[in-house]
Amino acid sequence: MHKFLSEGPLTAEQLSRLMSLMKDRSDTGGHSLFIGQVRADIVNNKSVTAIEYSAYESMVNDEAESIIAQIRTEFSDVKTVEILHSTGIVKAGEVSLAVMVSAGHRQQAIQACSKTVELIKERLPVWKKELLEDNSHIWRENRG
Amino acid sequence: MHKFLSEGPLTAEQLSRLMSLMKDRSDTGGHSLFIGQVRADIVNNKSVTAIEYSAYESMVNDEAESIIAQIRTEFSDVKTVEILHSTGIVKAGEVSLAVMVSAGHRQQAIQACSKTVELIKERLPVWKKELLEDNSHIWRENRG
Amino acid sequence: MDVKVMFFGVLAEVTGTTFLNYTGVKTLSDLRQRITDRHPEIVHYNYRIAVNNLFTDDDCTLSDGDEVAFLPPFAGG
Amino acid sequence: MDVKVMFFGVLAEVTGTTFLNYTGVKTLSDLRQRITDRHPEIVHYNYRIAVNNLFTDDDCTLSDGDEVAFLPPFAGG
Repeated sequence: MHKFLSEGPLTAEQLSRLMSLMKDRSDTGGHSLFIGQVRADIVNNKSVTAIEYSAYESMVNDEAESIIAQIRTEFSDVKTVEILHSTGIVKAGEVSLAVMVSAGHRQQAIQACSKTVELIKERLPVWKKELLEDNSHIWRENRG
Repeated sequence: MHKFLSEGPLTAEQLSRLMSLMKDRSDTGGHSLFIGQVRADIVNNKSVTAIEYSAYESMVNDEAESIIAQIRTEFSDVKTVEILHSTGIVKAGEVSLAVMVSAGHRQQAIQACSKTVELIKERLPVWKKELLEDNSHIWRENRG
Repeated sequence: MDVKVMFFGVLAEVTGTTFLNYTGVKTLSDLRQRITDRHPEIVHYNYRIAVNNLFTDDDCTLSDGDEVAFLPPFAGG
Repeated sequence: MDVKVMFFGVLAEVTGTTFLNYTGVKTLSDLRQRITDRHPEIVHYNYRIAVNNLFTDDDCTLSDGDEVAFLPPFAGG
């Protein structure tokens, strides 16, 4: 079974491994990657030092599979969709999400990657707690 | 001066170096990468084994700078735009184009990366000769 | 019926728990009543309920071993 | 005036050259005439002309050292 969640920040090795998957095919002409990183936003005049992600793992796996199936139906030129999301604490400047879509042609790769990211925000049962510099925290919801 | 052209296929090291640029900033929340790869297309019943790229280097540099300036004007949330394009021979399955756009928020990163790729196709003075398995070749133009 | 109840995100914080077993539960509305009796503070929060990983808006009969999850708005990515 | 002429892509192939110096050239239309006299086959191809990296649709006066490039449709990416 596919593993979509990864404890802690996504590492350079994990991202390199993701990109090395590109090499396996000669029927793909375009790969679109999205990398989500934790920003040191200012909230209530305090700096965000990290995000603590929690997830409902079994449902994440079901929903991620369902998102990938939907993308493959909507974008017939798509060959592979890879999703990797952090759980636990990810500090500002570290990476918490990676999506890679490979397709025969560039436009389907780019559009399908963009749609996958939107569906992840909308449908993956993941929650984020922004940890602030004074040790307070805020539960953040995704907005439209 | 920025170097946009690279002899031969883009290597895993070059792509890793590109991605390592992400780490430098904590004001970016999204990075969108596009990786273009040579497809083993069938042309006139013959398989494409490689593409030979040629470029007008000084004009590539001017146009790439101009594309980046245009993107930064149109997408105010964009922090960095990186472009790397191969010259010379790139075999089927190898990488010939990398674009990385980093922005505060995901939508600007994704839209700006997509627009950058379109402008590269439209405006970079680069030519491709598809090399076929029987040693014949075809000059290929980008289509709308 | 014995069911597993899970709270996520801010609901885990306000209920002080992530996981509870409830016994003798017949329907989802029974369960919701028992949970709001025990954790009245959750009425102030938006959430959806999933039974065995599927969203469930209406009442339904529960079976032994069902997993009932209380899910605040998602915030992945 | 001495100008540098460059051919790219399929035009380098059909003219058999990538780079030529032309001397005693006054205007772009002079130069185009001399080039099509020498390489009549290029009339069958689509191309644009850039003088010192800038596209030039109309005739213009050329200066010493100008770089005039014959550019078939682009095919980057």
